Formats: sequence, structure tokens, C-alpha cells
Amino acid sequence: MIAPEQYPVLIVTVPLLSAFLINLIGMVDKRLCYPASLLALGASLAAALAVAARVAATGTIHYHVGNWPPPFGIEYVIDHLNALVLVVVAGVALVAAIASKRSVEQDFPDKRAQFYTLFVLLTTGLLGMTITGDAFNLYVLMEISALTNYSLIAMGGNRALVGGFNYIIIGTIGACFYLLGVGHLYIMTGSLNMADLLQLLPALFHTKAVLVGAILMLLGAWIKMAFFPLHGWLPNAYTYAPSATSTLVAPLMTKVSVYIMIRVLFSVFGAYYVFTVLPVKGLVVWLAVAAIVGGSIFALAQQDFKRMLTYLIVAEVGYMVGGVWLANQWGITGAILHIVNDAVMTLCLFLFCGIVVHKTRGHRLENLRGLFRRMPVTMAAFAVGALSMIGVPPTAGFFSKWYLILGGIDAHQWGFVAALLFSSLVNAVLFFRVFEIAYFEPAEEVHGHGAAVAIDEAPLSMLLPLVAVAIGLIVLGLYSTSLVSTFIQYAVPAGI
Amino acid sequence: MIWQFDFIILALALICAVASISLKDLLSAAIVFGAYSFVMCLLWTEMGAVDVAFTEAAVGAGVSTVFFLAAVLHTSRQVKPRRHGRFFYKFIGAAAALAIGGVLLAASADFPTWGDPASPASIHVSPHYIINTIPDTAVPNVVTSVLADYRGFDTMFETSVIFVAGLAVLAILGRFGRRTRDEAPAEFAAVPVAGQSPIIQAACRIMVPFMQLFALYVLAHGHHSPGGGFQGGVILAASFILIAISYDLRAMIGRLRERWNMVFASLGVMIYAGTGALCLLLGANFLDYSVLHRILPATSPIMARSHGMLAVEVGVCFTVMAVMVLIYVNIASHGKSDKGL
Amino acid sequence: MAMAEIFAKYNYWIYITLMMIGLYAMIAKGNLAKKIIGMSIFQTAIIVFYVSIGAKKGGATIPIIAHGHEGAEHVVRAIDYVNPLPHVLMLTAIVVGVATLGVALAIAMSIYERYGSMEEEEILERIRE
Amino acid sequence: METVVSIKPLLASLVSLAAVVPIVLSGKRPNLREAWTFGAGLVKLALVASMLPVVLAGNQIEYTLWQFLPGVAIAFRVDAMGLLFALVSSTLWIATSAYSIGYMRGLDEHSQTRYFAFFAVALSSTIGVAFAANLFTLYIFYELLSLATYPLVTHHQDEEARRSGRKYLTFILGTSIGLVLPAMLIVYSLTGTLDFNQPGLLAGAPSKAVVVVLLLMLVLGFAKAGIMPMHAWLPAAMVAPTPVSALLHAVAVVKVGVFSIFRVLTGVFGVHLLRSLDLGNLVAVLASVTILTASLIALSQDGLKRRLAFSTIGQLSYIVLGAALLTPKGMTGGLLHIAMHAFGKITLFFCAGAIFVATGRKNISEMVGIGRRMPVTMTAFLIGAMSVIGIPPTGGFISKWYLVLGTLEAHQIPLLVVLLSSSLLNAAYFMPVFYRAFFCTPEESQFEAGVVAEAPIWCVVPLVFSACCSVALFFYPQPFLHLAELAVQHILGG
Repeated sequence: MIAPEQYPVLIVTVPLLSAFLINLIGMVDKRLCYPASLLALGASLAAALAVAARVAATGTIHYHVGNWPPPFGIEYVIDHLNALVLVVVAGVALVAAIASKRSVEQDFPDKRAQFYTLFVLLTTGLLGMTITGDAFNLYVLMEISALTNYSLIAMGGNRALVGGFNYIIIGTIGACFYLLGVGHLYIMTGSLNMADLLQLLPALFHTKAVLVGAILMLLGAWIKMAFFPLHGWLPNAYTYAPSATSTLVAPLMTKVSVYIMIRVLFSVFGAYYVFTVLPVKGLVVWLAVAAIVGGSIFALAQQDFKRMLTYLIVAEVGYMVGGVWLANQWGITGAILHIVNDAVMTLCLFLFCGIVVHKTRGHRLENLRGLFRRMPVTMAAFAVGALSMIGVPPTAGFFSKWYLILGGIDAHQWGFVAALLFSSLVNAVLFFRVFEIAYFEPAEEVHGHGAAVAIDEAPLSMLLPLVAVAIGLIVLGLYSTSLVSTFIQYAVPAGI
Repeated sequence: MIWQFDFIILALALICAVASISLKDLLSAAIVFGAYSFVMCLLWTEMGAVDVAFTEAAVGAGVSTVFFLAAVLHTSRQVKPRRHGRFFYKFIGAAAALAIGGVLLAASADFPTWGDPASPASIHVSPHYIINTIPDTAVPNVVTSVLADYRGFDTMFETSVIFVAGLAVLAILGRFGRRTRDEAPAEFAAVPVAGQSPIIQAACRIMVPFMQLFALYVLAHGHHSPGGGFQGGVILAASFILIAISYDLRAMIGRLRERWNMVFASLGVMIYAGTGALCLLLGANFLDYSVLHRILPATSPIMARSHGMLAVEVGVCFTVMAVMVLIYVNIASHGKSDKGL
Repeated sequence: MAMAEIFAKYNYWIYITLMMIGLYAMIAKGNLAKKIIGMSIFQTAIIVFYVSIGAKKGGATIPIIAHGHEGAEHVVRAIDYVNPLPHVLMLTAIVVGVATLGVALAIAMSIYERYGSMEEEEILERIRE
Repeated sequence: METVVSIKPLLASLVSLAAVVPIVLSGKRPNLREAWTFGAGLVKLALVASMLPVVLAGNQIEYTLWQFLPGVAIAFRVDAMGLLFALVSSTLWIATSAYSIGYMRGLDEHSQTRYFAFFAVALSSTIGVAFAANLFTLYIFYELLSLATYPLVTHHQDEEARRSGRKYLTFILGTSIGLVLPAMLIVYSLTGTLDFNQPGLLAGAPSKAVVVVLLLMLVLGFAKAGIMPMHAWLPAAMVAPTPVSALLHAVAVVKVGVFSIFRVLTGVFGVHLLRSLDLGNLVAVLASVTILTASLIALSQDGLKRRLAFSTIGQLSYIVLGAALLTPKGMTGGLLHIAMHAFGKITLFFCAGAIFVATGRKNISEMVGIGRRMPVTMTAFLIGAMSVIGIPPTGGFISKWYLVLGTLEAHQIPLLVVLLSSSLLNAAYFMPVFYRAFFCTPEESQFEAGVVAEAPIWCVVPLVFSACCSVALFFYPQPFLHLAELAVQHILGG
């Protein structure tokens, strides 16, 4: 019925259309919103998988929306890089949606329709940002995902409101910087299409306007991904967000922003400009080092489990940005692989966090007491995620770290290598501290010894996704080679 | 373009901007900010951006200001004097502003001269639209054809942004669960009709139908003159907001229920995305309206594009109208829909 | 610098100034409403920038193609009309602006309802309590 | 030499990992659960033993499971050195399993299912290390072992266990992430492969400085080997239940450490490189310092397990010393010591555990006269101690003999002095235990006279078995001696 050539646009439009339907359905019966969202996200994932398979088989796909040829119309370009990211985004969103059922029922039973509509729209925004080949279209979708994100966070009430407000202010600055950067390129070239810009820009590489455009777009992406020292908004916004929200945005928001940075750098400016003309190469790597070290140290200082995780996100962003600016094959491969791995790892941790919040009504470290006895399966799955964050083989986290460190050695960026190792060690300390609390300290309600703690596992709708993701982490680790050879190696710009 | 005129407008804009952020009285600040938006409209009209100016007049100077006023009335009207000045933030703010300003200034040295007809932006992509809009789409207003067709995909998401805003305001402010199936809770019925001036009420009652008629004209005539879905939708919304302001919220909700509002908002975007999907089902690319000639009687592919654009503009109008009213209602009633402004 | 050159780019300078005002307000102001006003100014500054890109001197008019009379062939020249593309982009930006404004106001009002203040310091104090 | 491709090494490693599932599922029925443990142990031993003829015939078995990058794979290679280690650990696993039943049930410990499950995981990793064909595989299994042993070490879940567990992980995980991982990546970056080969990966290394740095990173990074100053975790980890200490801290964990060092010295650096840069001495000095210091500290320990722990630290460095001698006899001695020390030390730990189960005593000062109460156990203890000291007729004598020959071969008289004085110290810290146990007047005895009360049979049988093995190995040191010789031949002849 619908030709395979149309699949790229389905990835985005199916969830978009479904979102409005979900909103209408919710007026009839709130209970239908959940299955409808799963259906929509599942369809999107299926389309993304089909497109990824086609990209792997035949190479880059171009899709002209409205049948207008670029640069006059808007074009979707799916190459090896975003085919992969699309699958990750759609997959993570689906898993997060599956797990959201009980949290949503607990947190805002009356706003389920609004929640799921915004949830699906946020995913749409992220998918659209990933798939597009047009610099301005990217901005519009960035705003969709941002606005949905603000409101999903603010739905948490109380402190989430304050976090959400700060996020709006800073997020708007970020988006505006990006838009301004696009404006600088537009005034100099007259085009908004990325491929067209890549053709037109080399003649203008010497101008300050292009330089400023690049810096503004980078700053915009960095604010959106919470790259040190622009990370101030993230911990508050994510810590106090409702669990169902943070499960979706924590794994995806920063990762998609990193993708956008990579996309803008290599598909608009080109590797030559980024690594040879831009005078910031060393600086960025050192900023990444600061992000990794700073994020890790702040994470150490937290007494709140979820907040600790948010600082880890800040550190992980440093991994990816640093990896890209190592400017070699290993580093960029590692950064892209880490987008995938970190999305899944963060998903695992936040799924766990969602379970903790659901079960204990809190996310401080003391809420974790005695969980090894109470929820052995949940804890086992969490342990896999934690080990992946530490970078223990054969979990996924180890392999991207492997590439990144190799890249650091190759580029003689010893500070970056040291920061990666430092962060692994800090993660080990952090997570074993968590394990200790969950393993050694009895839950509060149990007094005295010998009182057997009844096993009280998480509801299946939360447990199954978590276990699946934990297994996925190991599978992803074992298949990281094929991921690199099928997708990532083509995504690394040639000639570096 | 008369540069003296430009200068006056720009100077006014600067004054309004500085005033609106430095006034201690938030109500005044909001009103000055409305004036700022209006000055902006003048500036853009003067630069030939009539559609932008139109939208800004309706959105920026119109509903935004009303939103602001409503919000300020519900919160605190005064900026409180501080015990300790925010020196740190002031310093950061000033440093960031100066740094960005300096960088931008440096970049502007490389820009082509303002208004240069030979600048890259004027000769690369945009001439294509100007020259081909009539042969491609039979729509003389290039802004409309680019908005709804060449870059119609952007606009679809832009409409979604509006929808998101409405939904978000509802999700954040809305009180659910307390209300029964209908919007009218017990206390709602108890609120007496606010005693506004009868002159204003009478005037508004006369104005509203004309406003709505004008809105429809703006929507329908967007192909040929400045205007279109956005502007039409905002004017429609303004007519409802006017009722709310001159009478009270209850009077307006009586005419446009919140539930229907949400349906309209969803429906609008669905019309847009649905038109795109229809093209897809007919075997063309998403939003390739030309394929609609197969189902529209006696229509060439070119005219089909024109009709397709009209369809999506209607969708845009629905959503914008519904969402603007929704936002206003929720802000003005603090989510309770039971009080007037 | 010659007078003509100064005037050649004054639009860009104004947008930069507006932008700086907006950015400063967003960071330095402690009142949430003021931050929101700053945000709106910041966004309009960008609109000024884009619209300025689209301007054409030398007789260009608004981008609505003049109809030829009664089927008379009419040659459309790009130079006669200002650049419509930035206008389209900025319609989007205005809409995004009002959407952001709505959400920001909604959040600010919820904050006021919860913490009883629109001042950042006071809110933080009340959170600490 | 021929290379045979076979999946056996993978199966040998995975069989105990696979057993985890039935172990956990049959957690409610202890007898069935233990049957699974034994079943897996026997299958593992059979698999390992079945590879013996191939290796003794001078061949290798290889199996590549999964290629990650060129030169980086999860791959197994069974050679003489690996097989020697695998044979020791799979044999002793069965003994320890039997002993665990006696010990854990005797003390009515909690969470036994978890205990047996992680025990099985630990064994899988040990065999994985033994058969690792490259540094990458070795590292993976090394890390897996660290994590699998953490719940075992902290089994009691009390404050002391928590502290010790923290120390354990800090040292083990900290060094592996902080030192081994970067060293491995640097090696890969320099050579483009991580495969152990002859004459060593780094044969054409760029500079001595790089080699020295890498050497220190790797030797100290494998903290399980307990080379000072990376030894502090070992005494702390004695908080674990005794069978854990027995298998893991006398056999699996620590031996994995020294085995890794042995592999790295021969397979990554290569004997020729170390000889030509004269770096053997550097390692030898580290080992010697550890041997003497640890033996001296052991003298002053009253806790029996702590004394054994420090003895272990010293004995481990014998093996490292053997490797560092870089001579045929020395290396043979080192490899043999892996086996000989394992049988001797496990006997000692079994005895310590048996005493604890039977009497609840942990300190040597409380064991006056215990020989009359537990004669079998204490006789086994004597045999184990003799083996560790190196007195015939026990296996320990043979390995020490070769080590001494090795020092002479290398003309390293100071090292000879170290070995001999250490043996004296060993005697000095073990003999008092024995002396107090048997040679005391009835008044001095802390136990009721005339009562013989041994630990449960499940405890006694394994310790008698391992003590007998220690003696038997003196008279019949095959196949370990043969394997060690083959391995050395391969290392030096390559």
C-alpha cells in the first residue's frame, strides 16, 4: 500500500498524527492512551528499522517532502549515522513508554491523555531532528521537543516547576543561538539545506561570519546537551521531573543533541573546517575533560540517587564531545558508538530509578536500602546497567570507552585518557556505594535480625523493560563490532 | 525605505525594550512590551515583510500582551526590591551579553550590505520561489506558497508547536479530576456576571462578528494578500478573548467550550498532517498536493497545490484559534476556568 | 569608516543591541516575568536579523506577485520582490515565540501558586525551607 | 606444533556459568542444588582432562568466539601453561564444593544459593583466564572474576564485610581499570593486536621507558597477585567464609593474578625483550621485597586465616619471582608452584575452616592442644604446612627445588638467599601452630582431654584429599611437571 520509499517520512509522521489522535482518544477513555502510544511508537520503530536496513543495504536515502527538490524544499537525508540514531531514539522511546504505565497512573492519573500526547510528540520531535537534512527544519523540531520537554518536566510540580522554568530560559537561549547560527550561514550563502551549505561554505571559510555561525550553532547544541560549563539546567530539571518523563528525556535529549552537533559539524561545515580552520580543537577536548571530571565529582557529592545519575549524564556528554574532537577515526567511532550505548545505559538506570520511585516514593540513596533482598531481579538488571556505566566488559559501555581511549592515545590527548579512566573509577565508587546501601543496609521497616524480607518485585510493566534493556546492554556490547562495521564506520567523515 | 523613519522606529524599539525590562511595575512593563511588539510591526512592514508584521501585530502586540496581562494580574504586580543585589548574575549576564554582542558585531562586518539585491540570500534560493510560485502553485503570495507548500513541512511542525503549547499549558495549569463532565462546576455558576461597562460590552458585541468575518477573509484570501491561517486564527481567537475581557470568561466559555477547544486544536493539526498523509496514500510524497487532483474534480495538479494549501491553512487556523483561546482561558482562570479576568 | 558604510549595516547593530538587552534580562533579572520579557526580546531580535536579510533596496516590493491583466503574460523578476524566505522562517519563529511564552507563563504561574513569589531568590529560599 | 580448533575450552569455561541457572532455580532444594554444582564440576574437570593428551603431545587447542576488532577477540587457546592452571582449579573446585557443603551447612549460613551461584561464576572466569588467548579475553574474565567474588567476600553482609568488600574492590577494580585497561590500550595502540604470542607482542618496542612503564602498570595492575603494595586487599578479604578464602584466595583469585602476570611477562613482553632490557630484575626485586615482608608480617599474626593470608602473599611472589628469573628452571619452578602451593595452601585453609566449624575458634593462641581433639585435621595441617615450607615428601619441595635451581642458573645469589631465608620464615610461622596443637601438657590444653571431635565429614574428606594430593605430588609430579616443562619450552623456544 505505502511504498518502501515512503518509510522515512513515516518514522516522523506516524507518531505525529497519532499524538493528536491520542489526545482525542483520551477525551473518550483515558485508558486507551497507553496502548495507542505504544502502537504509534512501535510503528515508528518498525519504520526506522526498515529504513536502517535499507540504508545498510543501499546507502544514503534522500526523501523530498512535497516532492520539491532541495534546496528549495525540505529534504530528509538518512545516512548511516542517523539511521542508527533513529532506531535508538524510536527504540528507547518505545521502551520508556512501556515502562511508563504505572508511574503515570501514580503521578498524574487525570492527565494521562496530555502526558502521552506530549510524550509521543517529544519523540516525534527527536526523530524529526535526527532525520532532517534541512538546518531550519531542525530548529522547528528542536522547539517541538524542547516545549514538550519543558512541560513534561513541569508536570512534576513543585521543584520540577522551578527546574522546568530554568530549563525554558536556558533552552530558549540555546535554540536561539542555533537559529542565529543558521541565520549567519543563510545570510552568507542564501541556503538552508545542509548538503547545499556543505557545497557553498568552503568558499567562505575565511569569513568571520561563518566562524561566528559555527560557534553559535555549536553553543546552541552544547547548551541543549548540557556540555560543561553550560550544564547548569540539567540536574534540577531531570531530578525533579516525573519518572516517566525522565526515563524518556534523560537517555535521549542529550544524545540527540550530540548527534546534532556531529551532524552540523560534518554535514554542514565539513571535517576540514572543523578540525583545521576552527581554532578550538584543543580547547574543546579540555572542556570535555572538565565535563567528565566535574560531572563525576559532582555525582560523588550527591545524596540523591537520581541527582547523582543526572551528573553522570553531564560526564557522559563529555565523553562524546571529547571523542568527536579527538579528530581521529577511533575517537569519532567511539563517540557515535557511545551515543547508542549511553542512550541504552541511561535508559537502564532511569528505568531502575522509576521503579525505585514507584516502590519507595523517593529517589534518595536511603530509598535503596535492602533492595537486593526485596527486588533481586530488578537489582540484577540495574547491576548490569551500572557495570556498563563503569565500563566492565562485556557490557556495552566498555566498548565505546575502548574506542574513545584508543582515540585519546592516538591523538596524544593524555588528559582525556586520564579523565576517562578517572570517570570509570568514580563510577565504580558511585555504583558500588549504591550496591553497598542496597546490599548491606536493611530496609527501614525491618527491625531486628532474622526478619525475612518478602520479595516484592516491581510490576511487570516496569520490570520486563528493565530486564530487556539490561540484556540488551550485553547484546549491544557483543554486537558493537557489527554496529561499527555496518553503520558507524561509514558515518565517520573521510580523510581524517 | 526611508532611513530617517527607520531610525525613529529603531530608537523607539530600543527605548521600549529597555523600559520593559527595567520598569518595576509589571503591568506597565507588559504594556510597554506590547508597544515594543507594535513598533516591531512597523519596522517589518517598512522592510516589506508584511506577513511577518501582520502576524506580529496579531500575536506579539495582541494575544501575547493579553497573556502577559492576565498572568501578571494573577501573580504579583510589582518587582520586589532585593535585599542583596544579584551581582553575580548581573555580572554573568553582562559578560555574556557583551561577549555575544562583540562576536556578533565582528561577524556583521562580513555581512553583505543591508538591502543589497546581489547578496547571496537574494540570489541563491529565494528567486526560485518568486519566479516559480505562479507556474508551480498558482499562488501569487510567495510567502504563502513557501509557507504552505515549498516549506510546508516546517509549517506543519510549527502548527504542532502551537498545539504543544496549548496542551502544555493545560497539562501544567489545568485542574483535572475536580471538575465534573461539564466545564461548569458549582462555584462557576455562582460567579456573578462581572459588571463591566455596558458601553464596552455593546461595542464589543458589535465588533466581534466583524472581527470573525475579517478573520475568515484573512484566512481565505491568504493566497493573494498578506494573511493566512496563522493570522486568521489569531484574529478569531482575539474575538473570543475580547468577549472574555468585555464580559467575563464564563460568557466566552459558553460560546466555546474548553472540550471543543481541545478537539479543534487536535483537529487543526490533523487536517494538516492528514492532508500530507492523504498525498502519501495517493502514492505521492508526503505533502505533495499536486496528487490531490486525482480526487478533486476538475482540478489541474497546479490548482491542486493551491487547494491543498488552502486546506492546510484552514487546519492551521483551527489550531491557532483554539490554542490561543485555550492558553488565555487557562492563564486567566489559573487553570480553573471559573473566574473572569 | 564612511557614513554610507555605517548606515549600511545599522539594522544588524540594532538587532545585536536588542539581543544583548534580552540576554542580559534573562540572566540578570531575578523576577520570572522579567526573564520572560527578556526571552521575548531576545527572540524578536533574531526576527529583526532575519527580516533584515530579506530586505532588498532599489524598488523591490512586498513578495506578492502582481497579476498580469486579463491573461497578459507578465515576466516575474526576482529583483522586483523582497526575499520571501526569511519571512516564512520568521513566521515560524513568532509562533514558536508565543508558544514558549505561553508555556513559560504557565510554569511561572504555577511556581507563584506553589511558592508564593515570582522572585528567584525568594523561591529558592522557600525551597530550602 | 599443531593447532587444533575445538570448542572445548569455551565449554570448559561456560559449563559452570550455565550451571548458575539450575542452581538458582533449585534454590529451595539444597541437595539438588549441590548436585548441580558437582555435576558441573565433574563435567568441567572431564573437559579439561580431555584436552590433556592433545597438549601433552605438544599441540595447542584454539577457539575464537567473537572478533571485536582486528587483533582483539574473545578467543581461547589451550597451551601447557593454561592447562596446568585449569587442571589445578577444576580439581580443587570439586574438593571445595564438597567442603563448602560441610562448612555452610555446618554453620547454617544464609543465602547459600547465592553463594553457590557466584562460586560457579567465579570458576567460569578462572578457567576463562587460564585459556585466554589474548590480553583482551584475559581482561574480560579477570574483571568478571572480580565482580563475581565480591558477593562471596561480603557474604556475611555485616559492617566488617562491607569495609572489607570496599577495600577488596578498591584494590582489585581500581587497579584493573586504572592500570591494566590503559596499559592494554597502549599496547594495542602500539602493536595493533593483543594476541599473546612468542617472542612477545612488544618485541620491537619503541623505547625502554615505554616498556618499563607498561611493565609496572601491568605487574602492579594485576593486583590479585598481591605484589606489595597492592596486597592490602588480601588480608581484608579473609572476612569471607573459609571455603571462599580457600578456593578463591589460595587458588582461584590470587592464582589468576600471578597467572596473568606470568602470561603478560611471557606473552606480551617476551622473555627476550625482558632479558635484553634487563627488566627481569626489576620484577624480581618487587617479588623479593614482597616475599620477605609478607613472611615477616605473617609471623606476628594471631588470626590463623590472617597468617595464612600473609603466607599466601609471600608464596605468590615466588611464582612471580620464578617468571622474573627468565631461566628454564626458574620458570618451570614458578609454574609448578602454582599447582603445588594450591594444594598445600588449600589444605591449610580447609583446616582453618574445619577448626572454626568444630570449635568456633579463629586465633592461634586459642588452639593450644587442638591436635588431640582434631588429630586428622591437624595432621593434614602439618602436611599442608610442610608443602608450603617446601619440606619433602610434599609437592612444595619440588617447585622450590626448581626455583632454587633457577636462581643458580641465573647466577642470582641474592635471590637464592631470599628464597632460603623465606623458607626459614615459613617454617617459623607454621611450626608454632603445629607445636602448640600437639606438644602441650594436659594443663595447658584449652580443650577437654580425651575428646576427639572432628568437623563434619564433608569438611574432613576434602582436607584429607588435598593433603594426600600434596604428598602424592612429591612422588608423582606428573602431569604438572610435564606441562610446566612444555610451557617453558614453548616460551623459550619460540
